[in-house]
Amino acid sequence: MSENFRSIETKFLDKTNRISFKYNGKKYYGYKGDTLASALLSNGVHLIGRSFKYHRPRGIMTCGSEEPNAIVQIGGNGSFTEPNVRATEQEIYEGLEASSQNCWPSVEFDIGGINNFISPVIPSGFYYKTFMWPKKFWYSLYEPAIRMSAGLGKSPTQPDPELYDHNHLHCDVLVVGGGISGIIAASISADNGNNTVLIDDKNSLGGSSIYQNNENFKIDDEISSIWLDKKIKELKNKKNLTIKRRTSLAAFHSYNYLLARENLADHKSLDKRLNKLRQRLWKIRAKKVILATGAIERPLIFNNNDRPGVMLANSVKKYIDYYGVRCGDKNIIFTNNDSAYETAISLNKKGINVSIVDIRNNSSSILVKNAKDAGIKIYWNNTVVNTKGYRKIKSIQIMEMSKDGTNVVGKKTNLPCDNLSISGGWTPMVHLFTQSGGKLKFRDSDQIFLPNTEMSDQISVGSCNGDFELDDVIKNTVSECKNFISTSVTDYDSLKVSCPKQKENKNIWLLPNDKPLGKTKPFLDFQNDSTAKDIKLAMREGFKSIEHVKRYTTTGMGTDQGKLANMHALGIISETAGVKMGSLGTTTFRPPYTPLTFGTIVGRNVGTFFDITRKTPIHEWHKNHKAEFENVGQWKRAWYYPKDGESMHQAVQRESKAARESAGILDASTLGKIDIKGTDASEFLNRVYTNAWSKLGIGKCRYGLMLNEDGMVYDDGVTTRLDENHYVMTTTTGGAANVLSKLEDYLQTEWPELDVWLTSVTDHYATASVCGPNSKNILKKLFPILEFNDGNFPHMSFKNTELDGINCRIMRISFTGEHSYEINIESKYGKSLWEKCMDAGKEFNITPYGTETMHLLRAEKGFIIVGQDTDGTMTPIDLQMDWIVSKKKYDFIGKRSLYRSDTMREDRKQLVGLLTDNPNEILEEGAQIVQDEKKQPIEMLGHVTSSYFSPNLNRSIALAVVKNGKNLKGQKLLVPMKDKTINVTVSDFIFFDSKNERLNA
Amino acid sequence: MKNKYSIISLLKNSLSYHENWQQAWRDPEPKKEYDAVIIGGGGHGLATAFYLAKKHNMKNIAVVEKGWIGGGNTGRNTTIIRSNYLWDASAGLYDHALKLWESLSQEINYNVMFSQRGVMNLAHNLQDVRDLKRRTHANRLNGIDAEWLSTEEVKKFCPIINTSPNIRYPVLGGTLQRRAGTARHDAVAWGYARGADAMGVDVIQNCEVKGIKRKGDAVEGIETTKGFIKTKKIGVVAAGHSSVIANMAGIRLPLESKPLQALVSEPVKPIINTVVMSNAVHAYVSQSDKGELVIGAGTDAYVSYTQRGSHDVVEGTLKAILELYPIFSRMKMLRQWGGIVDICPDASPIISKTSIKGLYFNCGWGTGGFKATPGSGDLFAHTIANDEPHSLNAAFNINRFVSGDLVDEHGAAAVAH
Amino acid sequence: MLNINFPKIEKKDYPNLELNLVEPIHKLNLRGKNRDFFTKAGRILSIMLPTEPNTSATIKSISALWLSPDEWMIYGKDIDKNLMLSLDSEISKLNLGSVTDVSDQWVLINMRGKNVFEVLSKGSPFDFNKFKDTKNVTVQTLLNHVDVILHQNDTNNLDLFVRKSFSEHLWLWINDSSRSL
Amino acid sequence: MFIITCPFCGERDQSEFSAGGEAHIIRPKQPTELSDDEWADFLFMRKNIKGVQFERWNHAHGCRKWFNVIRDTSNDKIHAVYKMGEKPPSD
Repeated sequence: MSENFRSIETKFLDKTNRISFKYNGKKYYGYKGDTLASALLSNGVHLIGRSFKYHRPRGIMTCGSEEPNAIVQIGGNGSFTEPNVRATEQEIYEGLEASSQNCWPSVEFDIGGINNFISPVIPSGFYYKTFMWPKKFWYSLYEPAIRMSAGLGKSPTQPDPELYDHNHLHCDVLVVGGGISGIIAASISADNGNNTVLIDDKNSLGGSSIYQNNENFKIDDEISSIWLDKKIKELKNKKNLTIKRRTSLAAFHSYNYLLARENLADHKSLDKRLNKLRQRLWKIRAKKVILATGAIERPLIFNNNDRPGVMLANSVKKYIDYYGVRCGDKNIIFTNNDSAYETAISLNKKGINVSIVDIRNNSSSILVKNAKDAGIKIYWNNTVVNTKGYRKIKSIQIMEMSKDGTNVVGKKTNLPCDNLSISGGWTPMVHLFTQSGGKLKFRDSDQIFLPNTEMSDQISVGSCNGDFELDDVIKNTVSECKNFISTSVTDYDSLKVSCPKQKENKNIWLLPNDKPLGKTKPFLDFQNDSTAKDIKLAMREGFKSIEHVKRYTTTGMGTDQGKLANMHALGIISETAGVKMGSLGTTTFRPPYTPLTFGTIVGRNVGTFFDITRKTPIHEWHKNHKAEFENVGQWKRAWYYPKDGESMHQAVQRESKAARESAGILDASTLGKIDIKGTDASEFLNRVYTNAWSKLGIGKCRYGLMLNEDGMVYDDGVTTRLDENHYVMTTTTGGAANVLSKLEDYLQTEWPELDVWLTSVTDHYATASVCGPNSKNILKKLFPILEFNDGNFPHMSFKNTELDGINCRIMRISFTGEHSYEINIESKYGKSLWEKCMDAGKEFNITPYGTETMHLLRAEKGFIIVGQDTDGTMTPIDLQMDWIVSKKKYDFIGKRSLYRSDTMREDRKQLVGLLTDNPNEILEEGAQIVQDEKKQPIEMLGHVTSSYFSPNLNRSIALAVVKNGKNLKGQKLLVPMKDKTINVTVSDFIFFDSKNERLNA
Repeated sequence: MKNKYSIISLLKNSLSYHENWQQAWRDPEPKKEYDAVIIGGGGHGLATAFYLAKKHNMKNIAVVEKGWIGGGNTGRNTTIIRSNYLWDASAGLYDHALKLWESLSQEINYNVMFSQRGVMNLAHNLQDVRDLKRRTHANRLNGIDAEWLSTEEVKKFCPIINTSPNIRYPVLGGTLQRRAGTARHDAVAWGYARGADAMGVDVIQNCEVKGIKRKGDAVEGIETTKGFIKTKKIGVVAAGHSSVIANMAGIRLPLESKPLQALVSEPVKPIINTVVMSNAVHAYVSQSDKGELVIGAGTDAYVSYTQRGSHDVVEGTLKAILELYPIFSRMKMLRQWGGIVDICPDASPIISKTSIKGLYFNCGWGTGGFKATPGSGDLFAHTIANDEPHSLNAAFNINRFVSGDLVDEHGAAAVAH
Repeated sequence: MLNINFPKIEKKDYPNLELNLVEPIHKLNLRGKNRDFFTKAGRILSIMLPTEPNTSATIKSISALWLSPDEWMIYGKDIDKNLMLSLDSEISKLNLGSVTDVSDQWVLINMRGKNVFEVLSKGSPFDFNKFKDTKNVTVQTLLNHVDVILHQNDTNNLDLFVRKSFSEHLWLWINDSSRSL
Repeated sequence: MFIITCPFCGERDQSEFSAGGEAHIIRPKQPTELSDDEWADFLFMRKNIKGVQFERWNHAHGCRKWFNVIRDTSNDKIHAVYKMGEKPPSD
């Protein structure tokens, strides 16, 4: 296809770089620098998609991020596919594939178009009023039908082939927007020694001023665009200034924290993008922010204002002046203000047919005079009452307006056209300002919201601050910036600016029509198909708040987030309700400013980097020995070590037997370890644990239970007294960080008088736990100088020693019930220590075991695991651990809570053992326990917390918490499963070696 | 009821260009006195008023709302409805609500689009498995539908989940409640308001409560921006602002109000036909009738009434979404927002009398109040009308924080709502 | 003899960035607040413990990093067992404060080159603008959600401390980020 | 994401800190003397102020010190920070 609508050459496109792309399967050409929209327009393609609800044909309306209609699926069907891309922002690249959305079988012939014909029956909110009868049809018919119509584009179905990056950026001044006011602001800021960053979402700077070629706009006697072009060139050499193009601000949070998306690859062809960075999210902290985000043109609201070919006037100007593309051969401009005359003059100069319909009576500005002089036909005091043309506008009907502007009079005039450029004035882009917490004020003269009070150090300059005339923009931007960054002189102080003063516009939110509103379709939200009559319907039904109207009619909830629709919705609401617009407020502008890719928000934190992986110093050994790993918090722990095809069950049975029969070894390095020093260390432990510590001998170990202030078990572990004022505490793996921070909290805030120092040494030590009847023999081999008799080295004691000259701490403590030692060594020797243990234990068949076997072994002994056998609702008394709760101590964390009416109840859930009547039946952890299955409602007494098949007892065992359990020993209870009921008997929770004989074996 | 909504009424009204629809609710000025006043025009407050009028014949009542009805957490949540709670008290409460949801559209003649597409909770570590199985067993015995799914069954039920064993926290299984699902959040507030209004309840918007007037240990009325309103019974359903009202009445509550965020993607054609929640890999997602992915983020840890949370929370949530659904990487976030949720130490609500006669609180719903809306309203209405709790909300009294008899829903089987 | 094993961290070169493992090296955690503690520590180490936040003091090859008003990290090639013993006996044992050997608690990675801060900025919210032009400064912050201590020895030359169990993960991240410099 | 000025380390990003709830709730020195009501007050009851609130923050990923912050919960503006044990600035 040739580009029949490319009228002129411009410097903004690279004419030497012709690019082919596909749209709906058809090949087209454009140039480097074209957006998909400009390239399609140059080929005469206007019809882009179908609207959400009525499936009406829609075309390109704008040239920027406010585009409601021209959204397409990009990147074909493969992994690069992306839904809902605005054709007005997507730059074309060689091989780009784009297709229309929300239409079937094609955008030209769309079955969904039938909705347009039933539209009288489906006004806003119709679905709340129907589909209720008969009830069962909701599930079988109505809901699936509603679901089917959901959505615009299609979700990708393959993983993303591109990468994303994050970067933090700290600067003195961030300037958002590279139009003329942003350029001036950035330049002043950088010139005054501020580390300044200027970002702009386009691929080139200059905003709409850079293609301004009307000789009425001059700065220092040059056409404004030529002057601006020079300034942009100067910027590039400025110190302190960083310019980021293709970077759009997504969110402006409080404390001047801003998020900006830098586009690195979306304009490049796909073959250059695989596994490369696509976008970067800049997390910006700016001391000061200058918003120069500009304004967008308002549409006009009249009957059938949504046809392909109806465009915003300033966009039509950009297409001709920037891209060299004319949007029609027979253009009509429909306006309520002077700015659209620039478009008319620009088209006229290129010999393109254009006429104007103006709802005003007259205007005496230079622009209007120029238009008249150029012979452009102007229909004053007229409004468009209808448009015709299904897939592309063909003609419009205009009528004269009554004096007060509320009605139309006289006869209709038919005007043929292939483009209708509409202009309803300008709306400052205050979205980012309000995102940051800023409050707006309303300016009646031109019916706009403006920044009023801000929450952080920032200013808004240029048209986003309500300055629309070039001289005002420059003058006010300069003076605001001087004030903002405290400087008195700038390069821009004595600029000579001339521009045509534009006259006030005539704002009518909903233009009058000869037909009753009910018979017309004046669209406000083009994407979601909400019309002025929907707004009025909502208000009639009592939805008066703007948020109600928005939600009821879905106005402003499309992918453009109502950038075009919201002001008119507000205007019509205030008119209908008869209240002042300024008093209504606005709906909340929520981040992001334009939709932001999930991948960009996540950055490189995917896959491996989804979460931290913590490894022990012995991890490599486990891996090399085919261990399966269990995630425990962020740790990877060896779970079990299957040997040649063993199942988990088989491996665990083998490991457990070995540990009890001869020797086992466990990597216990993940346990939290806190070094505690200070003259008040014992007193500190007295306060944080339930039991007493002062009398613990040096070199002795003791198990401690830590509660929350609410009396519930929080953590447990063995603490060793290394010296008079020196302890080392161990915590659970998962609890380590929280315990340390909790203890620091108490020390710093509640007990600052205590002389206690805490230092984490979790990572400093590797810990190998050797257990089993032969553990002593193995340690004897490793530490020949150490006396291992019970007199010198009894259970619950500690020795400081050396292995090959390296210091080791050995605790004789046991979590398995076996004679057992925990050897701690500097972690760089951890793997080597482990290997030495394996060597020394070879003759005893030392067997490495993982967490599963550890859990089994401790369950045989009735030792709890905090978090598995407790759930934040268990007191130590509930665990039948009364022995560890000191009655003598005046206070400890959580003590008071144990004496509340509920925590003192005798029939709370208590830890018990459960034995199945069938010894081979293993209860499911989590299974519920009842006494009477028949009684309704069924009373659940508790649940199974831990359950295993014990190879050492040759039967299944389980721990459970059961209501009044401590009084139920010997009682038969039931465990009802989905398909059967299991008979169990309450037992003691110590199943194995209840006299602890093995500890000293 | 005033003009009944149906396809017939839609057709009839289309003939007059929909210009003859009645107001869904009036816009009344407050009367001098009511038999009861509900503070807070969210779903829970409006439902309370609806059931007070419908079941307890209390029609001279008002709902006062600071802003616009349904503008708080009702209109800001991710609309998940389920009843698969662990403890008996919670299961009773939430399943009562779920049963009401099942015929709510018909009851209030307003289509709340309750969609029972199922809610799946995923397990990612062994303790998750234990906790979720424990909950499944408890649910089954409590008569609540719940199934345990293996990893393969999870994949079958929702094929787009990444169930590879090689991800950081592989899916080890999950639970499914098929009766659970989602509803259209705004419709719930609007439907109850319309229903209550039809029975004579005054729904008064833009009416901020400025004070609670007490005489001794009983309430006398409320000071509002629209003047003093006399009443002997005040039901406070003010969600994030509960403590503000409590402070006016001179009582303290065990609440903290924190920002909770949520977000939606751009709309796409149907891609996920259920609700999937994951606690360990903190993410939950469903797809709305418009096609947006509706994604719940977490709460921040600090008190804030700003309705905005920190970006880290959103980033963390999307990170989890991409871990479980790598295909969503190129999807785009359209809109994010925050609400203020009032959280109790045990993650269970308070539906209770207070030490002040005639003052009732319904609060502490934290991140999960939407699902309970009909049940909460019904039981709170019962409590207000009878000055005694219903057996289903007896456990959710304020005194539990003194006795220690908490309903600890995060201690046990912590599940994001 | 026992073998030494460190996390899998090897020397790596990227454009204007060189990464090196600096191990083994002794590291000590000092905590205390009274005057005797400062005097003793200063005398034994021949360094006045810095009291200004986020600064460090280096004499010969021993550096003392401020971690908090009552906590310091001491590290360097010249630290030996004897020095550690005398600190322990004259501070810990006399209850003036605490001295804890944390040599293996932390892994030390040296980063040098112009792109050091480019990489750090990808994962740290800290404002390095002033930091990067200052010598003998230190900061504890987050890098890709991992706690780190950074100590700038010289321009574009800094030591990064990370807890050992996190070190391989962070190392992978640093390399992943460095590849896209 | 706030910027919080740690009284020791200076201005840092919020992500380095963890929030610790309402400040100046002193743990009773003699809990056993308290009634259940009084103890519940300490354990659970919070002012949860909308407006200027005194609260605790911990520079968890920095110097690990706890300190107090005066913050307006209605707009998240931080008015002052001060160390544990210090009196709040009078203004």
